[in-house]
Amino acid sequence: MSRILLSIYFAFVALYLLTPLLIVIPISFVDSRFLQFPPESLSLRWYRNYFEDSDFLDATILSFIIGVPASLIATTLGTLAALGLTRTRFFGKGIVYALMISPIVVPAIIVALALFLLFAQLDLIGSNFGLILAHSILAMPFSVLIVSATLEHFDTTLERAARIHGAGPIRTFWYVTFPAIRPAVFASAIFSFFISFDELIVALFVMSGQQTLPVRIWQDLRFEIDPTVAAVASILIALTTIGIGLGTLLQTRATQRLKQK
Amino acid sequence: MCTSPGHPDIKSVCIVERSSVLGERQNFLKGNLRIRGHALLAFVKRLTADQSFVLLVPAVVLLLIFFAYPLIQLMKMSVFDPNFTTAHFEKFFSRPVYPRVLFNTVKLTAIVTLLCFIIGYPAAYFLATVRSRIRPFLIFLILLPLWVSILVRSYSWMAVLGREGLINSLLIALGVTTEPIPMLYTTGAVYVAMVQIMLPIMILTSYSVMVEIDNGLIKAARVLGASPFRAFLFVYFPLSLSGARNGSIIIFILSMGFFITPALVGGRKDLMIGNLIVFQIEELLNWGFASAIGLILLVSTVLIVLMLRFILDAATPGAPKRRSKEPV
Amino acid sequence: MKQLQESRGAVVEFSGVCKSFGDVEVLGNFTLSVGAGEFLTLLGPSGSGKTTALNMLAGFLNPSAGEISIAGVPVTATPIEKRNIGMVFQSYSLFPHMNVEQNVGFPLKMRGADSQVTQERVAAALDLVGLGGFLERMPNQLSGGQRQRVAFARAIVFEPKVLLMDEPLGALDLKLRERMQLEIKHYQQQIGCTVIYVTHDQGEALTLSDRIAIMDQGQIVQIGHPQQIYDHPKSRFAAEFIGETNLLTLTNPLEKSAGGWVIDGLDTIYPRPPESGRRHALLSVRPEKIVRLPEHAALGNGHVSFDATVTEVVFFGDVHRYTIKCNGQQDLVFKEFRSGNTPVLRSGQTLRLSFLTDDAALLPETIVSKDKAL
Amino acid sequence: MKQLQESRGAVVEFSGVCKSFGDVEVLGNFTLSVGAGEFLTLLGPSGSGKTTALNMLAGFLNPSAGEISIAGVPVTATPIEKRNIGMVFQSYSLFPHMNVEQNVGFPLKMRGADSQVTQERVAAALDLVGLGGFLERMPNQLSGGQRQRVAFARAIVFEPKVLLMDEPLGALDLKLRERMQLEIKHYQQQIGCTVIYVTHDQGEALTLSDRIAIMDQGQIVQIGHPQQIYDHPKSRFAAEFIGETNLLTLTNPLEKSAGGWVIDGLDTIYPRPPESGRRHALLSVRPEKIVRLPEHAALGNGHVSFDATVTEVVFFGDVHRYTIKCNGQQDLVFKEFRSGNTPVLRSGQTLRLSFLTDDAALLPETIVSKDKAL
Amino acid sequence: ADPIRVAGYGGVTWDLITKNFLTPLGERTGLEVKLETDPSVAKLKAMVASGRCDFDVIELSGSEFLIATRDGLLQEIDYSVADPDNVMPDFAKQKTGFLFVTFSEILVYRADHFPNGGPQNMADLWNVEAFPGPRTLHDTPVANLEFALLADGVAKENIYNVLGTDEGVDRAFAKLDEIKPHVVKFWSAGAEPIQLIAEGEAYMGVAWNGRIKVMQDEGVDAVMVWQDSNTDSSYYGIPVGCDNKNAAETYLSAWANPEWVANWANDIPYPGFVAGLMENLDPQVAANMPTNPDNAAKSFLTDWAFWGQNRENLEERWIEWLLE
Ligand SMILES: Nc1ncnc2c1ncn2[C@@H]1O[C@H](COP(=O)(O)OP(=O)(O)OP(=O)(O)O)[C@@H](O)[C@H]1O
Ligand SMILES: Nc1ncnc2c1ncn2[C@@H]1O[C@H](COP(=O)(O)OP(=O)(O)OP(=O)(O)O)[C@@H](O)[C@H]1O
Ligand SMILES: [Mg+2]
Ligand SMILES: [Mg+2]
Repeated sequence: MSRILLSIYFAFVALYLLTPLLIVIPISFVDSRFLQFPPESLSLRWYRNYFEDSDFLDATILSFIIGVPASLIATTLGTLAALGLTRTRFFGKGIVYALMISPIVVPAIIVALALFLLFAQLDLIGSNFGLILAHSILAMPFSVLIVSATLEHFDTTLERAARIHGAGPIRTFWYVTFPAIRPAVFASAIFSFFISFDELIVALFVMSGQQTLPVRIWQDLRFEIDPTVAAVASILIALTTIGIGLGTLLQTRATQRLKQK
Repeated sequence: MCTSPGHPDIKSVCIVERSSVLGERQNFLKGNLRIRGHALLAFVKRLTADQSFVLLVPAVVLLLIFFAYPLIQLMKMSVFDPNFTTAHFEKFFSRPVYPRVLFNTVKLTAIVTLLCFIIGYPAAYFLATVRSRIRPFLIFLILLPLWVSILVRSYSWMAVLGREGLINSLLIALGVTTEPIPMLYTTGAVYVAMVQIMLPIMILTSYSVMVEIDNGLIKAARVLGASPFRAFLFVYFPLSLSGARNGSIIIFILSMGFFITPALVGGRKDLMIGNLIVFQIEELLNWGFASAIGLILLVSTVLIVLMLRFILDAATPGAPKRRSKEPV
Repeated sequence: MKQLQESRGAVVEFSGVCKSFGDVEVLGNFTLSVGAGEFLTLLGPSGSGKTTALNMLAGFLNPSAGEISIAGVPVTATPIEKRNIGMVFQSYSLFPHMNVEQNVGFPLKMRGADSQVTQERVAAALDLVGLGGFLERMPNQLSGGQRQRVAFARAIVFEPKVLLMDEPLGALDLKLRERMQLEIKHYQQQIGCTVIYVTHDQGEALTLSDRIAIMDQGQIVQIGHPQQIYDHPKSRFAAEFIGETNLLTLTNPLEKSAGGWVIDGLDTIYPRPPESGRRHALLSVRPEKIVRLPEHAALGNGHVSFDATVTEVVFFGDVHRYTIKCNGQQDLVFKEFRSGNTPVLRSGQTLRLSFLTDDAALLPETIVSKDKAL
Repeated sequence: MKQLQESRGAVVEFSGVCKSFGDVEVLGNFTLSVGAGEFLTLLGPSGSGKTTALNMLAGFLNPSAGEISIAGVPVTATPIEKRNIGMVFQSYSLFPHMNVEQNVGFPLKMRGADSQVTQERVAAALDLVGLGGFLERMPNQLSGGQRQRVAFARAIVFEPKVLLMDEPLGALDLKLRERMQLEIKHYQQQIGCTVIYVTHDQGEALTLSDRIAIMDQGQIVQIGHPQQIYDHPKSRFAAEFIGETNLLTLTNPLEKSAGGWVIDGLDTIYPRPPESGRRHALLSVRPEKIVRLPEHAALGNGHVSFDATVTEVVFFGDVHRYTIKCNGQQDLVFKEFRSGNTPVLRSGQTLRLSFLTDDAALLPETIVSKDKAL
Repeated sequence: ADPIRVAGYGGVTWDLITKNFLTPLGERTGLEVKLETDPSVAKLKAMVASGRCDFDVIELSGSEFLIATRDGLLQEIDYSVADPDNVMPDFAKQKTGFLFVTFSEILVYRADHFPNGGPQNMADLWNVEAFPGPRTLHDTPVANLEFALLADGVAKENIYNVLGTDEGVDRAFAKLDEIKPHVVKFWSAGAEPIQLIAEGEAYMGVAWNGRIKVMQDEGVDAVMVWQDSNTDSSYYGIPVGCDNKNAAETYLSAWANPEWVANWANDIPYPGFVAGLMENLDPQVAANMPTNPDNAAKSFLTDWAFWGQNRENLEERWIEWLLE
């Protein structure tokens, strides 16, 4: 009974979360130069515009070029740090912890300015590497917080068991700890990616010459915003849906085949 | 190594090696020093045996070089402009606007965090307890909105909440109201938009802790007389709280620095401290004052987060306060 | 209390309960009724379904078929917490975020006891298990045995009518175990509650229980008073599972004149008239029933005696366990207390042994299979 | 293999190891050396630090002081995984996300064994523990005993030189336990590895071990061959902890003519010359050493005999355990095998009992304290 | 030579700049230009502070230009290169900045909501009785205070004199109080008011003139009212520390070509003051230009000297006013 209520509740929450999509996808098909909802007439012109406007395409690609490595770096270092923080006790741990989460405490505009001044000295302005670093730093606190929450519950004798049976610290992590914290690591990787994918202010500062997707959209917002942005979002949503669907399909196929064996 | 004059214990190790050549005469000395050498060796070994802190090194180095150092450089401006001055801080507190905006920001942020907790926690619970086959699909649904840029999402709320938007059209069609109800450009709209942005964080952080909770404990609670609800309240909830707590902290911190969404969907009063900082940096080039506001924001965020942690820890009675952590 | 003891109606009843996990049937037609104030022990090999049976009684699992009732009322629809059952889990299941005091106080809190009462009862329960000073410890700061004791205290603190214990003393040393056994028994008699106990320690089962149910592959193969089960096992499984035993194959000589069954490999007769129509039978003789025959002793009637050679001597604390060969064939085992009064035998020594006809039990099985593997 | 057996140098050595958790000292000056191929058992009450000692040897905990070496090499700096130790954990600690096969194969995988070899060895190890068909099961689909066996298989699959076992058979029923004991012993002799074993089952300790170390409050109070410890306990603690015992208070009559110590409450003499300067002593007499005196039997010299009244009879499977009172004062216990040859005594019956002087052990303690609580 | 880098607001303007200026300029001089995004003064200042040059020309709004000049971030421009034909009026040739486009914040209303005629000036915008409906204003005191005074009957020549006194500021805010409840949104990004008007969130308000035309083309019944509009300009500056000055000035010279600017203004109504522009334009297009003399007569220019003095104070007061 209460399960049913809970599922209904979840459906509402999901609907709420998905509302922007339900708006954005129709908008992407409007034939108007405004974000018109509900659309009065339909067209594919904004999709055409997206694929013809090399700016938008390049911006999308650049966002991935930045976001994926940034997410990997942030998740890797963040997870390691979470392990270090939950496993050791040392003087000054509080300070290290504060340092770990401070990148999201300091307003992005201040980080952006500070990083610009530093990157200027290091000649990293406008380099992808610089922005990847910057976004890794902004995303790392997520990994630290999310992963350490799960680690607090983790039964460490499992790690002991792995160690004594011949796994070094790294393999212990990989074979035993990691599977247990995988949901958290996964969550933090996803969030890290989207932190970068949606980050505007630092990107505005430290990039020059190239634009990430949020920067491109921000430009539009200054003067005119047209439904291309909706088309971009719709394409990304479609791509992930297809990608994930395909992945699940392949996975179930693979497990079925394994079972048949 | 034996030429190193620095550390007395290192020297003693060297002497031990040499003295064995020097022979019997120094035997008594040798014994003494060997003990000290051993102590050093043991110390070094213990340090390296406890490898866990090594894990912190990459993150700490990265943060020190690319975050703490430049930030401190910038923050210096709030008190040295170019000579030592407290003018910026005085200004912040002498004009009522700034503390007021700060207070507004905290209030808005607190409500957003609370809403995320209230809405997100049951959803995460559902996710953690649902049949594991459909779980990936549900998680996927929750993550899907992240592909839509926050800027664009703000616009989509216009289409929902606006005077001629989805909800008002519906209400008018149903005859609930004749005049559109103002929803867009109110603080309520800010909550709707911000919670939508932050909610996935709450759900996933809570979920990732919830799935790890040992079901046997719930069984134990039940058989000991707890109704499903109380088993949840006294066992599941406290055990799951670390996830929700971290989710709340993340959301709180993020929201404190947020300003674009409130500016786009909020009313005139929904001004965030982030707006002021941007204005000082971008429009007035008054970086000293901007740094001062930033520092104040930083300090207040940290204080509130510490308070939040403290309260949440206190809310979980008997939470392990002192754990003995041993190297693994 | 008294009343409960007297009205020995069934408090817990399983009738025809089955349980399957997927394709695997773990319990099949499990039927058992436990009286008020009774102490019943489930004894059975690992994986025989003991925990599963308890879990169904507690309400964690639903039977695939059959019915379970407590105090005459079917409980399928009763929520777990309303069953008012105390339970000690095999894996302790202490709440990791509560200290010892909070763990033990939990059932009282759930029943709305006021804090004064709670405190006293928690203290009493912890004293009972010898952990009076551990109130503030967290579970992860306790040793295995300490955790188990806390789990026990938590299960009894609210004086449940039915107490389920899944190897509650598994992690304790013998001394503590014995003391806890005493406490459990004492507690049970005082409160008059019904206990269903799972253990793999036969000594424990034999001393504590009013009845023992021997389980094998999800079914009860024998149930009865401890002594009855020990002395009159109904099957080879029961005979072998409780205590140690020697299994001898008997053959029907088919002639009346023989005076009984022929014991294969022992060159002697078991003086009981063989059942007609059975060619073979199995005889269970406990090692302690076999005694050395005093030299030139006059043997009464009800005896079986035979010659044997010692092949192995094992030290077991209070006893010596001798493995012997008879006629160079079958291996048998007999035990003697170690004492200056009975000189130790050496490997290779030969001697004459005997057991009482009444001390052996005839089993329904026909042939002792050669491999003794479980 | 042979070599290892022969060169009985210390393979594992604790010297002066201390361990504290916060203020609580759990191990204090723990010193122990275990030879190659030796089977050493740590026996001690719950919380006496057995697991802690193993954990330090394995490297999970660092000693607060002292040194531990394996094969002569101090291991403080050796990473856990390089110590090449097999370990069975008290709480099993199977990897929850791996099936049985992956769990058992884990140590081999870590050592880079190829998959063919791994498969064979895993299968062999699982056959050894009787779980050949369980390859695909996940740990949460196993019963407690099955988990423990998987844990054992995992610990031995890579044939470690040193094997640590923390109550590896705690969750098994007696039959399986005995079979596993055999397997463990067999395995150990075959591989010649050094085993440090923790158990609370004395029978297990006595049969399996080459030596037993009795621990109390973080220290070894006696170490030696099982029989030696059983027959010659060095302290009251050791005497009481292993097996059951009767403690009698002896008083020095201070006159030569008495012919020995006076046994308090027994109205008789323990015929050993009292040490001068000691007013009192404690005598440990195991229950099985006390025997009924055949009527009118001629008693040799080395005997102590006394009259007693039976007050309680407990059924223990193979034995009857009698509690007796002597002179209406001290409670003593003696045991007899249940057999038709020895008629059961009844409560209230009086009889004459005796034990051999050599079967009793004189302890250094002076007075038996009245409360026997642990 | 390396292309010179121009930091501009981007968006649609990029394509138009490329089409109307860069292509002919490249043909004529061989100059290569790379357009960069986000011309923020903050970035300019940080860049100058760290002695770098990430762009050779930067586009700045009036206020930014003022502040960049104040902080010495811009080089002096050699107009012999930037305006060889001397076609720019003097006020467009600041020492450190080249005024290249002009735009207006202008009253706009949805005609479909006002069948009997919409608001015709700021006083009408303030007149909520005669012209009911939600309004939208820019979220800044700049120009809004001026609008308020105009609505309150101050002549446009007098605005800054009145604003120069405390009473004048009080008067402006008091006037703003009147329509505060009717302002549905104080917008901050330029695309917002367009979306607001198009979606019917606001019936009238002020917006930048350039986007209103597009809205009209899309069929939205919006009307521009030049009366009481505010005209402002963007400037090009050359950052200190950039040694590509000559090429940068060559780039600027493109904006001193009346023909090219006319093509540009045909595409987007942000003209400059280059002499001869209006003559090159279709009269109908010229009618919608801020610099069209008819329109210019109805509008007022932002006094950046005044705002340079008072901005910080008035911004604080503006926020206080918003929060009230
Ligand atoms: N969730 C499950 N899925 C599949 N099989 C299961 C599951 N739970 C238990 N089993 C199987 O059911 C059988 C009985 O398990 P149960 O835990 O009741 O045994 P047990 O008698 O308590 O054994 P032990 O003494 O070892 O604890 C075992 O063979 C076990 O492998
Ligand atoms: N992390 C810890 N913090 C504080 N005390 C601890 C901790 N771990 C163990 N102890 C204490 O140390 C003592 C020894 O524990 P240990 O686990 O070694 O006992 P054990 O001999 O293995 O007992 P058992 O037979 O019950 O498993 C116990 O009193 C226990 O409470
Ligand atoms: Mg079980
Ligand atoms: Mg232990």
